[in-house]
Amino acid sequence: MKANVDLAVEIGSLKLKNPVMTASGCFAFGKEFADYYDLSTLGAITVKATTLEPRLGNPTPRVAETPGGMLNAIGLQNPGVEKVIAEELPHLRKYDIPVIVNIAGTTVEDYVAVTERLMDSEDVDAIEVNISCPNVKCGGIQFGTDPEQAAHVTREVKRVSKVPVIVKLSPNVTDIVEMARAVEAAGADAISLINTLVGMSIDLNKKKPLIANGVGGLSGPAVKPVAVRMTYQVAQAVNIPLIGMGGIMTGEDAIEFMMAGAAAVAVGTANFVNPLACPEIIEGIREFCEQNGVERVRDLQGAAWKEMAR
Amino acid sequence: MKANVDLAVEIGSLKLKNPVMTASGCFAFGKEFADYYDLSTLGAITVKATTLEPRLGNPTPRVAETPGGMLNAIGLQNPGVEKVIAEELPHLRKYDIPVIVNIAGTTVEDYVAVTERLMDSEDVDAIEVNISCPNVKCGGIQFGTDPEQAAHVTREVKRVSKVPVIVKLSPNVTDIVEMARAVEAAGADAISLINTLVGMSIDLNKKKPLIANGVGGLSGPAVKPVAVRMTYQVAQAVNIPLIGMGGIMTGEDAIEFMMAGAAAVAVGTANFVNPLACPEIIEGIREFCEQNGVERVRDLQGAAWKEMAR
Amino acid sequence: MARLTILEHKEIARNMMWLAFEAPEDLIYTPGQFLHIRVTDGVDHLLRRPISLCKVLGEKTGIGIAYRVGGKGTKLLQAKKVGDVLDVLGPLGKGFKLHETDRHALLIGGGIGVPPMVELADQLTQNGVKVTSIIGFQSQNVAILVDELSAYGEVLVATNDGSLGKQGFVTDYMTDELLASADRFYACGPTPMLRAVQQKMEGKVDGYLSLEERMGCGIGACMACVTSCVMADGTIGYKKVCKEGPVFSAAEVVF
Amino acid sequence: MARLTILEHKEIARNMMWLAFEAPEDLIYTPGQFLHIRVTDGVDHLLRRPISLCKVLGEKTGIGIAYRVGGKGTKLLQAKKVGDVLDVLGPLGKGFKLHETDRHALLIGGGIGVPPMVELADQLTQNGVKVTSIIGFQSQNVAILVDELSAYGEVLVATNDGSLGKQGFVTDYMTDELLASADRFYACGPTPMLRAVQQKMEGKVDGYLSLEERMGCGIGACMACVTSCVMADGTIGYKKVCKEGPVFSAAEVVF
Ligand SMILES: Cc1cc2nc3c(=O)[nH]c(=O)nc-3n(C[C@H](O)[C@H](O)[C@H](O)COP(=O)(O)OP(=O)(O)OC[C@H]3O[C@@H](n4cnc5c(N)ncnc54)[C@H](O)[C@@H]3O)c2cc1C
Ligand SMILES: Cc1cc2nc3c(=O)[nH]c(=O)nc-3n(C[C@H](O)[C@H](O)[C@H](O)COP(=O)(O)OP(=O)(O)OC[C@H]3O[C@@H](n4cnc5c(N)ncnc54)[C@H](O)[C@@H]3O)c2cc1C
Ligand SMILES: Cc1cc2nc3c(=O)[nH]c(=O)nc-3n(C[C@H](O)[C@H](O)[C@H](O)COP(=O)(O)O)c2cc1C
Ligand SMILES: Cc1cc2nc3c(=O)[nH]c(=O)nc-3n(C[C@H](O)[C@H](O)[C@H](O)COP(=O)(O)O)c2cc1C
Ligand code: FES
Ligand code: FES
Repeated sequence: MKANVDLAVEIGSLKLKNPVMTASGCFAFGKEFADYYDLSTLGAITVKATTLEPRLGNPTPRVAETPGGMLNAIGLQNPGVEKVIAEELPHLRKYDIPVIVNIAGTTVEDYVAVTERLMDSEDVDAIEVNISCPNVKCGGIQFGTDPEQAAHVTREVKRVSKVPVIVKLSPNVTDIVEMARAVEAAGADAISLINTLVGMSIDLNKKKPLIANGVGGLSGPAVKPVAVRMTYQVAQAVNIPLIGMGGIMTGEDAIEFMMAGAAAVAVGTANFVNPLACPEIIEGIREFCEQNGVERVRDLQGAAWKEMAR
Repeated sequence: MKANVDLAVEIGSLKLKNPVMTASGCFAFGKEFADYYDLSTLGAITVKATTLEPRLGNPTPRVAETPGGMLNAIGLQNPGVEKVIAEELPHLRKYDIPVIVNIAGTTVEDYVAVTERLMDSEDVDAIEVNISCPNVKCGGIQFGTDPEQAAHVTREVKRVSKVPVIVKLSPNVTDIVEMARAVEAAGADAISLINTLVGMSIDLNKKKPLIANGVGGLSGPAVKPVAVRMTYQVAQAVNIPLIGMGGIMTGEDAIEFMMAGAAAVAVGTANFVNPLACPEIIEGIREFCEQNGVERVRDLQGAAWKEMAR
Repeated sequence: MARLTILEHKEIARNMMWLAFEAPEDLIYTPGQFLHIRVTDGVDHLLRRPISLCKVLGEKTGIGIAYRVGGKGTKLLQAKKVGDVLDVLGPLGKGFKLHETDRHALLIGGGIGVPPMVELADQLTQNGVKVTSIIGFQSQNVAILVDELSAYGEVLVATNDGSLGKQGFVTDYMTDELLASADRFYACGPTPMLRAVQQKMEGKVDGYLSLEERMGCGIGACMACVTSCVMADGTIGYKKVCKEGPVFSAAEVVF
Repeated sequence: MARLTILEHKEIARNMMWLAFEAPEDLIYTPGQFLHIRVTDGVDHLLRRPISLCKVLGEKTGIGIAYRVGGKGTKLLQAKKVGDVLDVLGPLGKGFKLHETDRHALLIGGGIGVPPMVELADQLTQNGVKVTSIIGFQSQNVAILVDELSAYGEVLVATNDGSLGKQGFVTDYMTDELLASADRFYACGPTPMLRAVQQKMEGKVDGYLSLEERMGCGIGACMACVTSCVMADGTIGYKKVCKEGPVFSAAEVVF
């Protein structure tokens, strides 16, 4: 029975055995989850944002719980691209899945330099350009809200990358379609959306923001309707594949993003709640397909607007 | 004991006996809730959006449940300003509270005409200009996302209004502070924020959006962190009072908005879950003040950034 | 709004539950009204679920409802145990109108539209009205309340697959003869059924339709639940299912 | 990750609960590790709550924890009943290190830092180490686990208001004489207490501090729970409380 559903999807030249990948920053470099299951089960793995130099990140508290979601302001803590290449990526090669490296920076030159350095590694199958870190103190946010800047950084990274370039958009914009069109025109091979919404929680006892950084990025089920809406709008406006994310907890949530137009999905916050979230979501997708007579999960892509158009 | 906490707040020239008002569209014209409690308990009442001509609104389904929130696309159904003045507002006079009329339109002329008409009524204590209806098919959205248009409609309504003008902002923008500054400069007496986030839910069985209109406005606890963040940012950038809203369910939620910088708060979705939400929230605010030795609730305004600045 | 203790909770057919809970104090109601029920105290399922009052128990000491377990909310409801407490608003809305001079009424229910017919049958028979129930289901394994309705009069059952009663639809029972014998009909069920009933009855029998619509507040404040109706002035407009319904006179409903 | 049935649940002091649940199969643990507990199956409280393993029961058949009811999540936890099922991850993190040659250890706990001392005392005494517990609370009415710790050795209690034991802080008990008699200390409690203990012990007794930090994942993947430490190369960097801690050697922690 199980073998009957074809879960394979493609993001440009990347071939995924199923549509479920990990969302950057929510899976570190995979090691922790390898204790819970075989990472080969995944469609792909996207690792934590990598910058040129090591970054310490923000002071704590870095996370807070909100209704149906959470805020985070990790602040791009990472050991820097050299250590990532030397120490973090090689172990992932033993799994039979594409490895996507999420990159961040303060200037366009940063993004280019990280990409160039990553091209020396055999262990990078795609680059995901994080132009959408909602943490106001880290660079990157200006790229995420101005279509011209977004296009510029996309073009520059594209120029030096030998692997597909995925651009990850911020939802904190008036017009997500404009942003998507800009990065598509600049050569992006795919688009990830959404990154986190900028939010805040206040500690009533201390009378100040709960997160040391003040604002943080909102993720989890609470943001799903915004993410589904943006996926739906962008999918109809561009011709490159989308990776949908934002609050996916179950197989049905993943299907919702695919019907909205995503070619694949990423799972973030759910990994914190349940380390087995990704394999369970993959199983959930398979079950949904079985129960609904869907032979190829990719056939569901964009079903929601195709249906509306009728 | 109870009499000791001073709950009174001011929104410009409007004097409220406590900071809790109803959010437009979530309280109709008050009649339904008068069956549950004495509306004089409220700080103020904001009624459903009123347009020049009657509007039928959108087809159904008009609401959907989402994690920690809900989507709606009512589509501004209302009987038109004439009937509102003749049939809906007079009964509210018997309560000893300010009545705020939310107005919407497709063109600036619409807004002006509704305001002019409302000036003939004795029953209007303030106007709330809804420039932020997230429903793409209704007018108003362009005013909510472009600072110049927002300023324009504010200036025109202000020109004809004899009562305070509150402008209600949309959260679906890249820069909420820019929007707030624009309407302040155009003469707004106060700002309400936030209206709903644009979202979507997909019906997996029907393979199409759950809401007939496609997209809908997301409200409820899920959006609270976004609303608190915007309140916090805008409160520090403008000198006019703010009415904070978005996901307020309890007295503590209301306190959170006040600490973020709101002078008063509005309660929307919570009224649907619990018809007694507003009086319970007022009680919750009082209890918080009692337990924390707060003598005047207005002293909490902006506590969160005042504390951060130390 | 009240917090009411669950007295009984059991499966009565596949994915169909019977739930009885204590009645709020001074229960005032009419058959056809609905209860608006919270399925969790948390915020993950904010909206209440509208479920018809099926039967008032004892001396108004309890209320029984029958519901289908379908989505997330009713699944949470299903997990509640006897002794747990339900947050209930209502009874809400406008129920079925009873007419003193009627002698024979047809009660027409489809699927989860059958429950409100039980209390209605009880009140009608108490008023001396003879009732004939015509009820339809997908299949025998989801059929509910057949025995309960039988206590009040004849019950004619139709199932889509013929596994119980006649194979077909409730309208198949509506012979001219039967209609001629009836003073009134009361119907609740899926929209296609209600539309068919409305057509069949038009110009023959007056009656009422109980409608379903997705709700926000349940009390008339949010405008979520509107349905097209012929208004008093003859124009077509929206009425609120939660407040002006769920029961409408068949003549005013525009499908 | 396991779904484990609650065996016992009771209040042991004001807003302080004792909760025992069945142990996961093949329980492997060290004292000082924590359990990462979901407080609801819904999404309104997404993040797990880290609570220290307090005592392993029977032949590793159960786990006991003691927790303070403070915020929303622990309030939900408090409402769970015997027979309900808990979703538990763990035991997680690095626990206290036991040293074979030690003869006398000081166990220092403050408030909700006291629970991990119980299992630690048990294991140390089984290894032949003499333990002296020095524990502090706000007041008598929130004091917990005093009798439990007394089973393993002397217990010195301090309370802020003097309502139980000495009035003052745990450090008030740390005379030069006592420190001279000790081979090791183990401390868990609020940051000001840990900082004071670290200072008091510096150059005199080696030991361990168990830290608290807000967590996302609890397994080392999100980087939420970092704390400043002296790294192997002498620089100051961040370590993860959930994975590299919660127990750190006192010398490496930078407050
Ligand atoms: C006046 C009225 C009386 C009803 N009486 C009964 C009854 O006696 N027995 C019974 O089994 N069902 C009845 N229903 C239908 C019942 O309300 C829905 O089946 C139920 O709300 C679905 O909830 P869920 O948690 O299973 O679905 P979910 O998909 O989790 O629900 C999500 C949201 O959609 C709404 N919704 C979903 N399906 C429907 C629907 N078919 N109609 C209206 N709202 C819906 C829910 O109320 C909720 O707000 C009645 C509906 C109305 C309007
Ligand atoms: C390793 C470790 C072991 C612990 N052991 C115990 C114990 O044995 N007994 C005990 O009573 N408490 C213990 N705590 C503290 C306990 O985790 C918090 O009191 C609890 O998470 C608060 O949850 P809440 O639902 O009451 O608060 P909420 O305010 O609802 O919590 C919201 C979020 O903040 C986090 N949070 C809130 N307060 C704290 C805090 N003080 N420390 C860390 N996270 C916090 C919660 O985990 C949750 O993610 C421990 C903490 C850590 C890190
Ligand atoms: C703790 C945390 C850290 C994150 N770090 C990154 C990051 O480094 N780079 C990035 O592009 N996105 C980062 N994100 C955003 C996620 O990849 C994802 O876009 C977002 O959380 C929405 O998905 P979710 O709701 O499934 O978590 C982070 C999210 C969280 C919660
Ligand atoms: C059903 C519904 C109808 C609404 N109608 C209006 C409206 O007519 N005018 C308006 O300015 N805002 C309207 N809103 C937005 C609310 O006033 C409020 O800004 C928003 O819901 C956030 O608050 P909440 O989370 O407390 O609901 C509506 C919201 C809902 C849920
Ligand atoms: S459900 Fe709100 S008006 Fe009917
Ligand atoms: S809590 Fe996620 S790394 Fe420690």
